[in-house]
Amino acid sequence: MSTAIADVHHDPVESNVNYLNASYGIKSWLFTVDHKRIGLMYLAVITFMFTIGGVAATLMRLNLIEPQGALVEPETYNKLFSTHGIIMVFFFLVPSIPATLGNFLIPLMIGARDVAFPKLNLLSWYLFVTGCCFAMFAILSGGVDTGWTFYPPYSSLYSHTPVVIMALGVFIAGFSSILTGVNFVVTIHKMRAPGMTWFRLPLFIWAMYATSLIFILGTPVIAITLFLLGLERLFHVGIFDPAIGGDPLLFQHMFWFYSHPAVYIMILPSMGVVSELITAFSRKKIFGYSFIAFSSLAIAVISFIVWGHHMFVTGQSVYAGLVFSVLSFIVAIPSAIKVFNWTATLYKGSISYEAPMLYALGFIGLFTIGGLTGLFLASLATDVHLNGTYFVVAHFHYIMVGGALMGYLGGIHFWWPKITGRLYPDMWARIAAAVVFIGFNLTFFPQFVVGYWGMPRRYAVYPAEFQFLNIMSSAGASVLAVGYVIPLIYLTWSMRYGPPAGRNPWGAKGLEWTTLSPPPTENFDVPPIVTEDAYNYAHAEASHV
Amino acid sequence: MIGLAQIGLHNAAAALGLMPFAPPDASSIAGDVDRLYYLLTGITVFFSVLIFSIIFYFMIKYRRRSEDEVAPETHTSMALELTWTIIPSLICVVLFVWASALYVQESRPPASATEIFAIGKQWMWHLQHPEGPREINELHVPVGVPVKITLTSQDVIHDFFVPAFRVKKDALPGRYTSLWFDPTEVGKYHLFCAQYCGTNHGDMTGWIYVMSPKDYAAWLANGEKTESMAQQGEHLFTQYGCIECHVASGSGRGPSLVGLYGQPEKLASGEMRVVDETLIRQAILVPNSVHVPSYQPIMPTYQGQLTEEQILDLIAYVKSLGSQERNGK
Amino acid sequence: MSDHTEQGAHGHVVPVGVYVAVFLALMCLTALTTGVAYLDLGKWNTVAALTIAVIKMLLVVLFFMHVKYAHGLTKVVIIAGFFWLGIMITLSLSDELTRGWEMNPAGWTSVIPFLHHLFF
Amino acid sequence: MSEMAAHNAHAHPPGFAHQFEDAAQQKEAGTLGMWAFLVTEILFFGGMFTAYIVYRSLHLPGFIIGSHLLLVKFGATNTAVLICSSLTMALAIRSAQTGKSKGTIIWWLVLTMILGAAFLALKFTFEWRTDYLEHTVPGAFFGFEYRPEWGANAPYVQMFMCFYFFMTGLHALHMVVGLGILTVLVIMTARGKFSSEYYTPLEISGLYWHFVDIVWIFLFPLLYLIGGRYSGS
Repeated sequence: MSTAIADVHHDPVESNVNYLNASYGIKSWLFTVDHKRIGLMYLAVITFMFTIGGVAATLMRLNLIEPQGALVEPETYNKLFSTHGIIMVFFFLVPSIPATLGNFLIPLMIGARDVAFPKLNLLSWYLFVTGCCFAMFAILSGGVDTGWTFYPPYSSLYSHTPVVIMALGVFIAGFSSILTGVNFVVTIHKMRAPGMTWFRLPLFIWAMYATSLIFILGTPVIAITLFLLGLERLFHVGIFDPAIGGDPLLFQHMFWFYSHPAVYIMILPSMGVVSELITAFSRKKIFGYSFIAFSSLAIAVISFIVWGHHMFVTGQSVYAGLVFSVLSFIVAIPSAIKVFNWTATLYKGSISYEAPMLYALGFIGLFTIGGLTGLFLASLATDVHLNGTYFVVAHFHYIMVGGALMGYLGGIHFWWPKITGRLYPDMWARIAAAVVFIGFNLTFFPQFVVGYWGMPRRYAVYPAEFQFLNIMSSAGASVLAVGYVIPLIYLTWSMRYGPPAGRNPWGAKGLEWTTLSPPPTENFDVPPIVTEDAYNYAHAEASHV
Repeated sequence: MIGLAQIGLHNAAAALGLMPFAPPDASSIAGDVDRLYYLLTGITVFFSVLIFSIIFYFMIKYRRRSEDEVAPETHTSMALELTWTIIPSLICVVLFVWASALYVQESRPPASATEIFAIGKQWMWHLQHPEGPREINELHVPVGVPVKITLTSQDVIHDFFVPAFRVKKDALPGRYTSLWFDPTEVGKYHLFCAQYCGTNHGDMTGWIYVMSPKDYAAWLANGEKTESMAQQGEHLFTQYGCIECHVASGSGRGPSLVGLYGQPEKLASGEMRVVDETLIRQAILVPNSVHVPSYQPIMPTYQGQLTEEQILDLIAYVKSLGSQERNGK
Repeated sequence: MSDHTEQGAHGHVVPVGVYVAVFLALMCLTALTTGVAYLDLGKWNTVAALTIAVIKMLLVVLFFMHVKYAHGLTKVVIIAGFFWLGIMITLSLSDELTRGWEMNPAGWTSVIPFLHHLFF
Repeated sequence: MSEMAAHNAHAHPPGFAHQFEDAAQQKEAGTLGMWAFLVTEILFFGGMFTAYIVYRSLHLPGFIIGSHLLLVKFGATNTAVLICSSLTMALAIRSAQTGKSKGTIIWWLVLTMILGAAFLALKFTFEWRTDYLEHTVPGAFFGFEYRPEWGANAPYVQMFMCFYFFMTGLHALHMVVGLGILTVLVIMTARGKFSSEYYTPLEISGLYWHFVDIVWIFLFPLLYLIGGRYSGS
């Protein structure tokens, strides 16, 4: 199959100067202000962090094969799930699509030479790397055992692990997010090419815009919250300490004010990617463009007023519980609108099934399940039973792995030829997509069931009757791990040995496909002027190379 | 390894053959929660199957047949958009109303409920019956009698979770929270800590024994003879000198506590507060923050002098004074 | 490229007189807010202090920070910032101030004294 | 590549960055960027304000005692000093806008720095030092002492002092950063980087400086005044 694509979309080499070979040497990367290079540098760092988080997850699943713990002591298990959570949330999922694909694609998609503040962009990367260094230092010096939620008073008074260092790492990485958000918002507002009006923007850009709003409005709050937590831990002053009048629930309010919207930082970009993939591989204009665009903004806004549904059983007042429950139901609507519109886009399309499309269809399926199981947790009475159990774990993994990560992998596969100028073996990619889909469901579907049975999360040991489902889950995780390793191999292989991709191997619309692969440093040979709407597949077939 | 395999097989059999879809239903609300859960499951299955089938159908019907194929122009339909906005919204309204009604019911214990106190500490549950018996990681209750559990924690946040009763509530340091259940089936049920609380969080488990009234009476009789919580509270009330100021007639330097529990009081700060467990606790530990205008703010703090158990005993005593008065009327 | 304003690279030049007037107003308001704090106004002390602070902020934002002369986008950005802060404060307080409602035996009837306390 | 060369060949004012089409776009981008950043600052400080408001509503008596430990004369003086510095900052930008000489711009900038430094000096050497000597700096390491007259409110007085130090400390940190930015601006001005055509760095640094002023405009009443300072309050 891979050769088939290469044959069909063969492209003569038009120019051999591009952003990758414009200059050489480590310095030319470390001091670059080119958004494309910075995107690749992010890709390298988050792939490394993903590996760390993945290893922690593997060890956890291995330990849970036996009710009494097959591998490690409870103390170590607690550090493993904390490491997994902190690394995957703050150092992988949050920066995943925005910092890599967002950085690479936003200027290309809107027809700009670069982001608005290239030096700030580089500074963001350095901040992120500094944050990663602190996190790695905390892990190497023993690891923290607070969970990724850092709830006091455990994290502030009782944990004997380097909580402050880890919190500092998250704090610094947060500033990377903030600056990236500022950069993207200004870029999207001010750097669009002539004719690129708001309603001609690809939906990926709308999604990135909504994501950037959450970066700007939410991230400072987690920063100040962790700052206060750190001060409490260092100086023993009572901000959240109940012994001297502090309220540990206030920490939870402030924590979730960011961390619930953060879920949408992870899923919105994937939704944007899926909009691009569905249209490209069904050669069809998106169904309900403005509904998808505005639902992204609606999600960004509503995501800030639903956080209390994490706290229905924590001693939050009944009244606040009711308010947050009704608001949480509201956020389900724009997500539903998106799913229906993507499905409707397929109608009468010309659908082909290259690997990115498989990821996109997998995304829709898994996100649908993830979203619908969210209703169980927005409903007060069922949440009381399910809160803090494996049902919650399964639900958010369906959103964050089944959703966010599938979108990320789909996006990486879709734009890989643009990023590297090379094609990867498509058959392998399809196999990997199938393995990921199957492995994922095997891992996390049993967790819904074991959750309703009442197995609490974060248990290093558990009653024996839950073992069967835990073994299923662990077995699925090993399949899933294989699914992640395969792309790592063939994508790396393709960088050197893959056939040249040409400008537009998929026959996709969008400004990024009109330039060279890989693009030149200044992105476009001729500054683009936009004269048509996004996804104009029904017309101007001639542009298909 | 063979043993492991045996356990695995045993559990596989249990899971496939014997284990039902849900944990046992052992409280008055468990069935209601399950019905809502099954409705939600139904909605999830319906929409997932709908979306999956449509996608599969389109995938096959509209697969690309030639490389030059051009798909027709997309026409967005406002009618469709409105349909799939309004129908999910209506479903959400129904779910919200149903789930919230049940939740409000869950959050209001019946007046007849027996009150049991639970203190979470790393990594065990300390449970206290009003009649006096104390238990560790076990709770014996009679079937058919509503039980209100008042929760607090001595250190970090814990969570009292009984899957068979479908109830759960965090136990917070420095505050009282509560949950209630009406056990309907005799049996032995899991008690879990469901809020991560440190190293041995996974071991912070216990059992709830729901007994027939006869068995429960026998269990109570067999136990060590202890004074009730209110009686122990009364001793503390004398021992710590509370009684010197809080004279029952109201003529002391502090207000009388008779009949106080459950009544609204206007504090010196102008705030209206109903006298509940949290307020009594605050009055013992941080007296000036809740002092009433007609008395001088001279009461010293008892922070650090009383254990959580002793504070609960004192609260039980103050509550018993409240009920004496009501009974008197 | 889009969204260019009519004023181009040259910002609006505010007359020195306006700056000085704003400066004097700010100084007077500082004196006022300090003075008012020494009068016993009950709950109105808080209201007065915060009202004066908001007026001072508006003066700085509109004149010193040139928002009066900026185009709509800047205003939307600023309003969004304060709106989101409002969300955080309001919804946090919606929990913190209503905790008593569930625990006390009087149940939800305590809404009435609560509202009374809030407004009077 | 040829387009890139052509683009660079255009005559652009000093300070022009390659990714923009023209100076107007660059200026708008810079201003919008700074405003977006200030929104993050609103929410950064806002987290603390939220915590302060929540705890103040829960522990009013302790917070009022704590508020009375602060000296209004310092707070009020510092408010006045900061307002003066905002005026001088605005005038510095105006000098650049209207094409005044380098010397004039530098004069206003240096005046702003002096006022900013005066604020910090007053804060550190008078207020915080007094607090330290009177044992009202919270935390085990600084010898915070409970006073008998606070009675059971003592923990909440300490909590108030925590907020006082965290909030004013974070504000002071922003002032220090502001002084650093002003130093850079003075150097840039001296090197002749700014003109009536190009003064965006001055403009957006001004926005930052005024924002820090606004934070103090709220901190002053919230910390020093809000419980009322009359006797018996």
